Amino acid sequence: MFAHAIDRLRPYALPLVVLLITWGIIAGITPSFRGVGSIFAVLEGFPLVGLAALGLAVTIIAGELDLSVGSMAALAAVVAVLTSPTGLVPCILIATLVGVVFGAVQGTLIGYLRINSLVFTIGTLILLRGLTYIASDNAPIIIQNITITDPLLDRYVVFSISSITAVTVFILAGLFLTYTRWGREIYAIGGARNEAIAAGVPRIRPLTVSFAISAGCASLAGALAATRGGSAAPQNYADLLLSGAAAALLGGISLYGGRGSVINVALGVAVLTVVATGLAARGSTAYLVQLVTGALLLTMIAIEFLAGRLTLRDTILGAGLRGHTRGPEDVDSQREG
Amino acid sequence: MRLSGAVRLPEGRVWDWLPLAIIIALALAGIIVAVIITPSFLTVDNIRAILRNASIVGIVAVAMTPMTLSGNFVSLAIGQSAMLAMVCFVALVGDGWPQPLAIIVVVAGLIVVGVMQGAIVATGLNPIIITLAAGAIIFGVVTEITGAGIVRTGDYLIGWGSGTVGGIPIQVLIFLIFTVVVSILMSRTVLGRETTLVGANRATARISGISFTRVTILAFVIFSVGLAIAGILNGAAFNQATSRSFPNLTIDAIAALLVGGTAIQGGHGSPLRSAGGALFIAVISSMMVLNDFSTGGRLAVQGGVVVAVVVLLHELRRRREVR
Amino acid sequence: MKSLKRLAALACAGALVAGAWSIPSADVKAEGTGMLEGDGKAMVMFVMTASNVYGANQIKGAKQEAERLGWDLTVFQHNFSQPEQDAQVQQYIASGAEPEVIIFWPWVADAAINAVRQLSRLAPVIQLTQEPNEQSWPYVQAYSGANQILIGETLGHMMLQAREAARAAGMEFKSPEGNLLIFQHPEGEKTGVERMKGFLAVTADEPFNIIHTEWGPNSPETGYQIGSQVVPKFKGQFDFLFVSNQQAANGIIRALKENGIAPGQDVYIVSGDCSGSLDAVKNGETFGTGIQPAAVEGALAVRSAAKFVAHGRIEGDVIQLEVEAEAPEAENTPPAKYNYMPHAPAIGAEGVANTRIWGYTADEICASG
Amino acid sequence: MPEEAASTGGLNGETAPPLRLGVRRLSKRYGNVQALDSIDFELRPGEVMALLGENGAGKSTLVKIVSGLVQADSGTIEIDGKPASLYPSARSQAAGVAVVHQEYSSVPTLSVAENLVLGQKGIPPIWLPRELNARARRLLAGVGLDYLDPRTPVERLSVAEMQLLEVARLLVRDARILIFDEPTAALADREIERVLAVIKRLSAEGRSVIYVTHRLPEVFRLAHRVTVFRNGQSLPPRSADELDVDAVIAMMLGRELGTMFPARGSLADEPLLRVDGLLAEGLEEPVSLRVHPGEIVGLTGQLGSGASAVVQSLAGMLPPLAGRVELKGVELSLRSRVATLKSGVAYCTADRKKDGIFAGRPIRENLSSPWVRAVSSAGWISGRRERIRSREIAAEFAIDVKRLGAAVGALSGGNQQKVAVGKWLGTAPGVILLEEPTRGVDIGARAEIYQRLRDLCSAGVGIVVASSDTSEILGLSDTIATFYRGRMIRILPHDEWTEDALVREVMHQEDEAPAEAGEAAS
Repeated sequence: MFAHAIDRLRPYALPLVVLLITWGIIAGITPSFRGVGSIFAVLEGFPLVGLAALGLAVTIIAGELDLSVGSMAALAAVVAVLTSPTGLVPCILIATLVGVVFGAVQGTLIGYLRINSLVFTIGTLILLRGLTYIASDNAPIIIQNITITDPLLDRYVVFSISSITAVTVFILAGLFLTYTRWGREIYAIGGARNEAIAAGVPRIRPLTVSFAISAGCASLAGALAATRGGSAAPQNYADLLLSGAAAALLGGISLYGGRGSVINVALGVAVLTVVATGLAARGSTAYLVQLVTGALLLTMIAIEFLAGRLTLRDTILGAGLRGHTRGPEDVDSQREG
Repeated sequence: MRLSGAVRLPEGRVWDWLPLAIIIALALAGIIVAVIITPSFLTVDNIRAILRNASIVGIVAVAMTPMTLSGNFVSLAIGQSAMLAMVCFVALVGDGWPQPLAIIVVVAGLIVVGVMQGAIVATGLNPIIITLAAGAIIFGVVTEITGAGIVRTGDYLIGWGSGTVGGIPIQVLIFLIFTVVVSILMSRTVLGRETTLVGANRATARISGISFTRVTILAFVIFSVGLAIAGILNGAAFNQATSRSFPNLTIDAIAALLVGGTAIQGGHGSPLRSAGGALFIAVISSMMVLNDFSTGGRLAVQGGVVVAVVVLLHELRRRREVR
Repeated sequence: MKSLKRLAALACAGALVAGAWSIPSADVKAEGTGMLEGDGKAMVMFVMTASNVYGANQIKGAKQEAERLGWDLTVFQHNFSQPEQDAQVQQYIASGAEPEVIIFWPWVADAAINAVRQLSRLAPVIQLTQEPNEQSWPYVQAYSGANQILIGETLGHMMLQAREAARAAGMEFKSPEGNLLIFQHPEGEKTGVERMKGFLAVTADEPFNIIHTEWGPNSPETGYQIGSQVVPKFKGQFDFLFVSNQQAANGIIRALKENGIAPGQDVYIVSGDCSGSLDAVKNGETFGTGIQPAAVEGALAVRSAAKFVAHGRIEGDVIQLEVEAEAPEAENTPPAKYNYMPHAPAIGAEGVANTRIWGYTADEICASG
Repeated sequence: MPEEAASTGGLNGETAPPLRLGVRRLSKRYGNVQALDSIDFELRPGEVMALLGENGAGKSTLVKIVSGLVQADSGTIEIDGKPASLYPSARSQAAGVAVVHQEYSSVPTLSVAENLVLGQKGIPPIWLPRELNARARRLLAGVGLDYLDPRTPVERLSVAEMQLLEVARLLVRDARILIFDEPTAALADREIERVLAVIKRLSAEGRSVIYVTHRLPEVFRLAHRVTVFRNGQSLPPRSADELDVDAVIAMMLGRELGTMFPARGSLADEPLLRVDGLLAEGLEEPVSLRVHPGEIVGLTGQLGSGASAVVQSLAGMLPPLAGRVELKGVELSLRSRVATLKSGVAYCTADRKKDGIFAGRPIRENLSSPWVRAVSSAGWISGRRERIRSREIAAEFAIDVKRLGAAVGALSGGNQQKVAVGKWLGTAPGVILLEEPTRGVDIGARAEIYQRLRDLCSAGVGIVVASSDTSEILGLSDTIATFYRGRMIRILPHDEWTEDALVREVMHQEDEAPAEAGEAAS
């Protein structure tokens, strides 16, 4: 029983340690990054980068990668602003729904065609960006009745409406992935695709679901940011893919699929936000933040790698590391009559 | 269903070339459409412009092909690495170094940076994360060192970057030569063969005595050389550089590679195809500029074309491989 | 798990204490302090990243000026992204900081209204670089920065001079008034629209024949990428080029040369602002460029903010600063509604060499970070 | 057991129960290949029917049709006397058909309990772990895995445990027709016992089993009746008791099997390969061996017995901890695969798909992969020399020389294995190491591979084969060594072994040194 509990906590150990250390360091050197304010600031990372990372992580767990999240967020932002006359909640819902539908179609196509998602979504990344420009008529657009966005600007101790929404989505996604049939299917198909299909897991549904989640999360992120800012610009969110992916990876989501949980994503987002906002609060340059993020990623990989070398199996990092033994590349070669 | 274990296969070579043939056919179809709706399309100037535009992306896509072939996916530090080369080259020349020396130093320097990444990747770590992190670090360091300013050649202007040799623009010529060299390297040499085999099945390659480490490092070396060339060419043409140079190169090069039909998992593809992919995208792009497409229209069409082509190529390969 | 929770609680408590200790004491702002010196009080600035030449210069100028006046300036940089800036504003407000005054450059002015609204609840907002629009004026005290219409006008004047010079050099125009090809800012960007307004106003009496407007280039690479496709299309049809900035012009010049068109002989180029290498201006390939001193803009913004804090109000509509070689002393007067930075044309190598604004040379203004 | 007895074996004495599965005149065509040509097949309730045949004989096509993966072109299928449509697989499952695949269909990252409900019908959309685990425990008990914690990730299970988990999963569906597709291919003898015991239990419960295999001994231990497929056609089912190994093989091949194992040649005196005191991970005691030119040394033992460890270590895949190995009188460095390859050690792995072939690449490139350097100068491949040499090899191994440009993945298992073995010929190897050389290979190709190995011997090559198939080892080897739990038990010339002795030694059922073995296990 106890061993099992330790087993379950194992994948979170490294990102948690990294989070505590970075938070400690950043709070130590940045007077304005302490106390309730800093907790609020970190939570504010969840509505944008966090949701994008969550969506990406779901596709990574399914053994795929959705490169189109940035463009999807931009399109959803434009849709939210265009539909803002319907009211705050409806316009966010509409934008999210657009994303979910697009993601579902994209996932279904990827599953049906059995095409590598990296290959497919690099095309939709460009395509969606183009549609965003067309939808916004190539220029930034603003919400006409700006007062409808007022509720989004309120703060409740360490929460805002946006971060409450994001955290709720995180919890729902966590419950969905852990305790539902469709959720476990995503893990199954990401952990061992051919085996899962042989066991009776449908080939397409988990992909449809995970890409719908991915695009839905990205859309919600875009719609929340757009309504809070009161506007949308077609060129926005180009960097969202990288920061989202960095957050998911920092949190310990294995790129080989089938492993990791929402808690990993949350930890990763927290690390990234602490670095980004903590350094920014010191007035550090934007590129320094990039540099530190890159270095953190490498350090994290190095620790996992070295720890894996020393004791292959039962280290605190073992669970995350074993995923590296399986590559996604033999999926195609195993498919035969 | 295509499941039979005994379907007769045509000789493999034909099928190997078919995807390329289809891309060329599509490109030709595109050109014909373009000619019909765009009178100024088939002018020498425009063709030269297309080739020029395809060159830098093409060189990079070709340079990355061995990496993808060897099963190391793609680099996410393309733009940053090329930027590093461009900034270094311009800075060295501006500092009064003789150009040949500067070129050698830049190529060598980029190889060092590439091999460092390659060595990490060769231990079995995921290339996507490694290059993602490397790109962020390169960008941060270069921006810090240049103070975000523009690096210039100043008094030591370089002219040859936009020059021509026998009417052919120099970057087009280099693109051509580089494509041919890397293609031959991949198809006719032991190293090239090993690269493809490692990508096709890493474990079998190991049993067959092919070193993954050597292949990976070689792939990163070729990649670095190509990026150094791209950076130097642009440096020699612009006489200036910043840490924000090559903003769209990463996505453009990956798109060219994929449109060319190289399999992202490795073991399938060729540098020639990547070059074809870059040309194809340049043709589409030129056609849209000449027809006054809006920014959104251009992107939407380009994205749609990428999706369509990769799906088509994928279906072709699947028909060939799945039985 | 339990011990972990306890640890977290302890950490939070510690951080809270530290945070409370670090919050500066609030003071009166109703009447104004009467002096420009900040005495270490907090001023905050939201701008774009310093990994861009213009941004780097602007931040440098602002920091130097803040130091001179004794303000504690914190700068938040976004990576060319309005959502990122929005998030920074949220997080800054959340951190409980109480700045004396805020300098805000909304990345997309139309898209930053909520950010301005929120900032204005915290402290007076001085908007930078992008002029406030109707919706945001209620939340902004004053504008300080570039005068885009003036830049457009300067451009227009230079373009007229270019036409004279071309005539004098015996160039034959493709139309009596000269054919003009325009490379604008990215489609929909307000800066470009306003500059065009100024340009058209100045050239209204002797207009150019505008044959095409192309959108988007803002770096040598994109300038070349777009230029190399557009130039062949209009080859032999244009005499003059209007390019949004010198960065893009450097790329377009390459495209021109590769198509056998000699800039400075076959075609005259004028660029809107100078961020970028000035080599092409010095060697005559670009006829002239507008010198838009970002460092001065940054310094001026700090001054305008300090002035507002000192007086608590604005006075008058427009202060347009003239070009001065050395930085003038900051006057202890209220700021105007619009505080425009100086802007100077630079024509040819001589123009570049003679340019000196607030102690900065043209190269320092345009090309170094 | 006479046929009548078999028919009523698991039942209550009724004389003519309806067939559990009745297939009449079923045909299926792929392109221009007739995979099934009007075959008949029947399966009674509670019966284990062995389905035999060479690869390509139509076994897997029938399995696919019954499991609903493909649709038959013509013919009828009845289940319990009623016409049934089994396509697509959902319908097949609903009709009570379940397949235990050769490749496991469990997901290593998920827990045992989750794997048990994965893909099952009637599982609620929300999974409550407590309920799931309780249900899993019940199911695991049914297949003798009651000691497993259902929360254990499947990746920590042994191969046999995974196999049994697979069976447990099918039981959830209440499958009445169970199809086992070479379930024991990857198992060692002791683990096979567990699986066979479970299958027997299932048939005793009244479930019907179709048992597809290449291993004949199992057929006689398990099956009530035997159906043999040959070239897409079916032979009438025969009671297992009427048959013996030779008769079955004759039915499969349509000829007598006299030439399955080629005749042995004579041996030279000087050993080619000397292994002295070799110790590596997986070996408890140092191993010493001699391999003479022209000799085939067979190493046999269960999984983890150390036989594979010896071969892998000799191949340079497993760094040795101690010992000295000499090849042709020169010390052989076992530090890396590259080093052993250079010294002339060829190595054919057990898992063809995983590390034996480059499935997506052409046959020619596969064949030349280990010796491509030999047909190149200064790093440049001579296409002509590569073609000539690969054609020679292809001709020798009866691989269609006109198809050398086709991808290896498109070949049948037997032909793939020929490529995997044949490629080493080009390296002019001194020693060839093989692990499980004929796993998943049909009997025709198997005989061909044995013959080629003998041919190589007569050319003076030494061969070391590690196999858990004792009949293969006995028929093929000149010298046989048995392994048990990391130790080499005994090494003797082949004529001093009997199959019985070999099996007993590999199973280690003799009385000698049980305490020692117990220690090693703990």
